[in-house]
Amino acid sequence: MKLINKNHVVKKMPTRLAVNSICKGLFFLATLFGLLVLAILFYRILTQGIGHLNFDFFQNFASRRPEEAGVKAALIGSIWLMAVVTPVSLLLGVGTAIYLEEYARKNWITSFIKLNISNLAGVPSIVFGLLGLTVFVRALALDRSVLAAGLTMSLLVLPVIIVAAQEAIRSVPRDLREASYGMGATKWQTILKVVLPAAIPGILTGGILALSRAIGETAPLVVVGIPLFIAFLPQSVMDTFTVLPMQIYNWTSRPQEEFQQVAAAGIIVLLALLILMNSIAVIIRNKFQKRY
Amino acid sequence: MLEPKQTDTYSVQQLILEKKSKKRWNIEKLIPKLLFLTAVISVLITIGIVLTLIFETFIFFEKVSIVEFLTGHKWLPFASTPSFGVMPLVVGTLKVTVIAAIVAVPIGLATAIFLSEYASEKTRRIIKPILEVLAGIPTIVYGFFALTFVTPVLRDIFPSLDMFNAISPGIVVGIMIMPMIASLSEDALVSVPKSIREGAYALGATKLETTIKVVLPAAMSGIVASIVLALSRAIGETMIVSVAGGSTPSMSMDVTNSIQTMTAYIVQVSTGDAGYGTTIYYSIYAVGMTLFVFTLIMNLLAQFISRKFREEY
Amino acid sequence: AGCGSNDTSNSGKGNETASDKLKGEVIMDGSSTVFPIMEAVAEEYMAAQPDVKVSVGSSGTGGGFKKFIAGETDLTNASRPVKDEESALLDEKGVKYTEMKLAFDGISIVVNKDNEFIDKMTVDELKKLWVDNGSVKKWSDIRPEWPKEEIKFYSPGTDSGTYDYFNEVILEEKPMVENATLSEDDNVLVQGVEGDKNAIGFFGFAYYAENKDKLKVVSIDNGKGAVEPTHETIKSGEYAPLSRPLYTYVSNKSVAEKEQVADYTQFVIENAGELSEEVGYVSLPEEEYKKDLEKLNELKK
Amino acid sequence: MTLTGPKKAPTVGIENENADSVFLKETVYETSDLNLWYGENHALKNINLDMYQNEVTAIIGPSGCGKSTYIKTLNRMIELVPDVKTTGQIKYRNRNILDQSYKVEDLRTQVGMVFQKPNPFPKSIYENVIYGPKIHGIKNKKILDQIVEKSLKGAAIWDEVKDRLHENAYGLSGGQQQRLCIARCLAIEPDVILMDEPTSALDPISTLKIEELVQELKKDFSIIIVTHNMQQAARISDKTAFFLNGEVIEYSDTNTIFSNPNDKRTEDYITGRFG
Amino acid sequence: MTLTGPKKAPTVGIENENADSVFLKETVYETSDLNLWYGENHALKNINLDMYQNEVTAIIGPSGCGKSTYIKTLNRMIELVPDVKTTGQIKYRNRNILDQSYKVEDLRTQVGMVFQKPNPFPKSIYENVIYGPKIHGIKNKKILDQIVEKSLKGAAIWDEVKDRLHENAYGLSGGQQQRLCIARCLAIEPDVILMDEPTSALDPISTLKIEELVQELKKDFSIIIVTHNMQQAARISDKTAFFLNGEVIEYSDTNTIFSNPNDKRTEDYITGRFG
Ligand SMILES: Nc1ncnc2c1ncn2[C@@H]1O[C@H](COP(=O)(O)OP(=O)(O)OP(=O)(O)O)[C@@H](O)[C@H]1O
Ligand SMILES: Nc1ncnc2c1ncn2[C@@H]1O[C@H](COP(=O)(O)OP(=O)(O)OP(=O)(O)O)[C@@H](O)[C@H]1O
Ligand SMILES: [Mg+2]
Ligand SMILES: [Mg+2]
Ligand SMILES: O=P([O-])([O-])[O-]
Repeated sequence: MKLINKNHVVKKMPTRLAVNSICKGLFFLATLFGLLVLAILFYRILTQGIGHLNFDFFQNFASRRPEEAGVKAALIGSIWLMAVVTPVSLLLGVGTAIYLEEYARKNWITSFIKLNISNLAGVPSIVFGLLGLTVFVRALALDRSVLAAGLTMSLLVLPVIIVAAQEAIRSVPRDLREASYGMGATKWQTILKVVLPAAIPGILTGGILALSRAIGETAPLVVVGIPLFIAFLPQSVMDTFTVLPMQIYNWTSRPQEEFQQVAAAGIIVLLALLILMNSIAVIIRNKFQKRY
Repeated sequence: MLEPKQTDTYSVQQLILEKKSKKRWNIEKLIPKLLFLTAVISVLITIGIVLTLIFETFIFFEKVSIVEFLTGHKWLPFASTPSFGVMPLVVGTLKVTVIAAIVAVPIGLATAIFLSEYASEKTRRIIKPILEVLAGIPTIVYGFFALTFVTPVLRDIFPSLDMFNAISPGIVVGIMIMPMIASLSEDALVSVPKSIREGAYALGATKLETTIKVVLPAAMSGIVASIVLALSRAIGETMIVSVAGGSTPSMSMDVTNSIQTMTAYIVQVSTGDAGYGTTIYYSIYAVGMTLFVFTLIMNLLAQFISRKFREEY
Repeated sequence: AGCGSNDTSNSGKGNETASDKLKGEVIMDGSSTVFPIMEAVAEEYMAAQPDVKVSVGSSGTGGGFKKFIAGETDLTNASRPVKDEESALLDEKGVKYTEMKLAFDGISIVVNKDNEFIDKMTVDELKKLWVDNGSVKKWSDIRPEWPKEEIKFYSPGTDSGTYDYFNEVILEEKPMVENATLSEDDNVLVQGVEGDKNAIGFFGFAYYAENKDKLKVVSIDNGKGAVEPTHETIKSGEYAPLSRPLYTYVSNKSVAEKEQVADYTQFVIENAGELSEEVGYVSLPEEEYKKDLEKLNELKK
Repeated sequence: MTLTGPKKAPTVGIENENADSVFLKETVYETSDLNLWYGENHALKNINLDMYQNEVTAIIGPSGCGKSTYIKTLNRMIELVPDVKTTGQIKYRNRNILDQSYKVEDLRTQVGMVFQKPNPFPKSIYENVIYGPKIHGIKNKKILDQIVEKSLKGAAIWDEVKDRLHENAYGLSGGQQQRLCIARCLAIEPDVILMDEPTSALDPISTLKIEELVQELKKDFSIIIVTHNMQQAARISDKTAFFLNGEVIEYSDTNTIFSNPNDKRTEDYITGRFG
Repeated sequence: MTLTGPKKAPTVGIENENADSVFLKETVYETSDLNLWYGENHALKNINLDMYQNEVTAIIGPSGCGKSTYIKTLNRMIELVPDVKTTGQIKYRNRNILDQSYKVEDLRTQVGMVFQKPNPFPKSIYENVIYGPKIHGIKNKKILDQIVEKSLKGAAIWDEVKDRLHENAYGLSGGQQQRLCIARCLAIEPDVILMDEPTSALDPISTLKIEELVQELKKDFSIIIVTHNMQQAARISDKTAFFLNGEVIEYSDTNTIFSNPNDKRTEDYITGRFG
């Protein structure tokens, strides 16, 4: 009455184990592939650009002379851009996430909003550029200011932040909420004092990843039409500015060979900024790793 | 032990009662409304996008018939007798997207599986953020990587490959979206309850069998979602294809030739020479609209698929 | 294309010497071809007038006019003269403007370094080469003694000023060969021609000048013997018909109302020649700049 | 299987009146004809129970019988579950709490709760304790300090943590965390404390400590405790209610229940014949 | 608090030899001097236990005493926890399973396991059952069908699900899910079945069903079951081991343990004086 032939099972075992090991190797290779590409990319850029990277590079504005060209305006401009994108996108993103996770009832409006957000996450950045140009630059007459570009970029990364924040809020254990309600706390108090603090690592890592996308985007700003050459720094959000990726793009399209190295140096700066932001995200994530 | 009525001159409940007079209830009513407004912004953005695109698209369709736009097989906006058939741009976009998917989906999934099932917690914590750096690298950097590294390498292997082609940017777009698939799928895999894995292990399943037959299907909806999101990124990717794909709209299915994608066309015109108010100027909105509809359909499809795949646990 | 027609009859004031400190903004956008010249000018100008905020965009000639029409910029750079549609819109919006020439760009025809059979071509041959005739072209189709190998074409993107100009003078508005490889980035074209034995391509003179050792330039015979693009031949107008002028258009209103714009424009005219050479273009003969200066003085009155 | 819940009610009442100490004690909760549905699932059926001040009332019964559901209804925590419907009434201090005009925040300020799994906030010990007072608007640092000391002493954990008040609560052991949760609950000086299997995630020694603590606390508070551990109920409670399939099978003095149960099913359960 | 684990061992041995039926039964598991650490935490201390074929061996003890740890060691499931260290040996059918050359997959093919919380795969009932046979290479549809029927019948759930074999297993009630998990385990025809509190998440009726099932299964299998419910141990097991703080305090015939325990702590635990 035995349906399973034990001998058969035993015979199969070595094959199964072998397949398991082979696949493990393949999975590992796949992981290495990504790391390898990253290494090649870094190596190429570093060897090309490191020679140009010195203190002056940070002190100088763009120039027709490759040896004098610097990233000052672009770097500061990128930072200004972040200064607008960060509060706007976090405020809107986290607000939306709280609404959807904590307050929204299950009805068609909610599911429409949710569907809409997941759609927005897939809309090409260049389309956001068209939106920013029409709405912020033209209709609201913000011109090609830090504010106009910042708002455009905020909209672009908003869906990413919303999704990350939703995820983070959802993963706050129910018993923490219950504990708070159990003390007679109102809903908003519970959200503000218990849910948000516990969700902050998740929100911040998602936020930082979204911001690192914003800092590297070129296409929407090209469409918005922010200028390229600027030899002054913005004084307020209404001033015009330029950003690193656009500056880099311009340098790469110059005929002079030396500008390719300047571009590589610019890329190094951009990547350094990016890695800095990612590291902050990692530190936050590791430091506040869920303890509950 | 507890001596409330000892030296204390206060009672907490008493204090609470006093504070109660300050009305909290207004905030409680106001907050959800404010938050609702922020949530509505996402809808407003969509409306904004649609309106922006639609007005100018309409003007475009006054000049070019919508039938020609959708069915024409030639995209020659600058010719003396221009033709505006969007198909070549769509084909270019699809070629890049398909190649990107061929690269990114298997590698991304394999990475996700390695990280979630095989790697130690420590390895995971190191590798994941490194891969996320890969996702955050400015696309313009990738563009030159494709042109000055991947293309020459490929041309060494296949000498018949053109300088501009769909393969090289396709591969690089794949590399760019791969971490997205890896990271999000890994999240989906990790969130499959441990108990389900234990169930399989306890039956004598190897790690691979457990992963492929139990964990993967259980996480399928999250994985599909991540793939679709990544492919939307691929469809919308601009700089890489502008730099390394050339700008020759073509209907041919050959991936070794120069191409142009919808996004690359928009950038070309945005930075180019086309006069304001010309048909070409309006054509970018029509192409933008097409792109938008494309990603919309992709996402709806994804929602549908992921609902279908969802295995409740 | 015409120059501004703002002939308000104020006469008198001569050149203001720009020694006094100026403030305010000068906003420019337009051609990416002209951008390096304007960047250089702006760079120098900021050294002289540090409180004037000069910004230069690079949205392309058409994109520049878009903003110029909307009144968002003081000057707009162009790698071609203003188009009729654009000037109609400018009139409609009441924007008066003046055209200034800045420099020449010589469009260079190049082939692969290993190409041994070509060193010159006539304009007609060029046309035969580049205009689409529905079939795949071999070198031998142009001259029988040339090899029977398929030609690979490299051209700037259809939306660039360079393409536009080439289209006008060589193609004469006929469609370009269908299998041409187009790119927005001239550096990329350089690489294309460099790596492809049967390639032929064209792009701005500066890109050839910087890559002389990697490419072979083709002399063009326009009926007066083959001429190679060099500084001299472009400047003198010998290299024809492929040298084209680059422009900037300045808003008359801005010049009249904003001291810094007037001053900047003057600075542009005075320095364009030298600086355009520095960034790889070819300066105009002196008279051209004099003419520009006169136009400006008219405006300032 | 169906049991006539309503018929039970008078019995309970009578039994209580017969019980020795009843005439001294005030009623805290009066539940009458309470029914509760999760969607279609009828989880509580005709519950009738009175609970008294300064007593420990234990609720026992096998898994899924509705113990947690009932205790969560007493502070309306049950409302967090979507799709819950109730009928009947629960009077707390003579006011029907199921009436929607009764603000849950007010109710929960009076009625504290301790959960099955210790659930301190991921904050410092100090901040955990002052959480309640603070959200209710008490900001005076001196008062807060006093509250912390008093509550932690009340929860018999002061000596163990007094030197590390500002360390994260997650550094505490499970048992300590649970006592911290009790302290947090004491901090708002509630009238009643609800406990849902407060020791089921703890080791025997921690369990013992909490049991002692409960005995201590009943001097000042009324305590309602859910437990799946009959011995625990026997050890610490004054009254015991036995739930089965959403019904109260028997409610009486703990001694009576354990030594001389009225109902066959109670006896079966207590003697371990099922559950 | 410290107990001399090693000294216990001979006692156990002797007791077993004294037990009536021992001479008939083959030993399935022999654990000798097993120690286990989670990082620094010494979770199992000098465990010595022998388990016999076609018997139900129950493991009881208060929470955290190491019951789950021990049973997970028997099929090396414990290896899924990082940072676990073991010494000593466990012989299954006379081969030391803690030896790394013993392939876990082989071991687990012989030793099935049922978990505390039902954990069916998110697949159809049918697919759940054939999962094991399929990974072991059985593809013949007819045989698979037979396996499904036999296993589901063996787990006493066939009648309830035979008309919905291709529906998702998550549509079943908790008790049914748990029996499905047992069926899944039976499908690979194991030699031993390990059960870690298989009824603790179930209602009394489902519990009863599973208890009956266990009695049935022991005719064909050897069963080792962890339970926190002493009554359950008493009802269904032949031998009982009492764990406390990672040590085996007493191991003997179930009758002996419950009627006449050797150790004071066993008695205290069984009579509900703690835990
Ligand atoms: N959120 C919910 N939605 C639907 N049904 C629920 C929910 N919570 C509990 N139930 C059902 O209500 C009944 C009573 O559950 P309850 O949690 O009150 O039992 P309990 O006595 O506390 O059990 P345990 O001892 O396992 O905690 C059960 O049948 C359960 O399945
Ligand atoms: N993954 C782990 N890492 C570290 N320590 C653990 C781990 N799992 C269990 N422990 C510790 O090992 C000891 C024994 O745990 P185990 O889960 O075996 O107890 P148990 O008897 O099964 O208890 P319960 O009845 O609660 O299931 C406990 O002190 C526990 O804290
Ligand atoms: Mg409960
Ligand atoms: Mg356990
Ligand atoms: O940017 P262009 O208009 O000069 O091509």
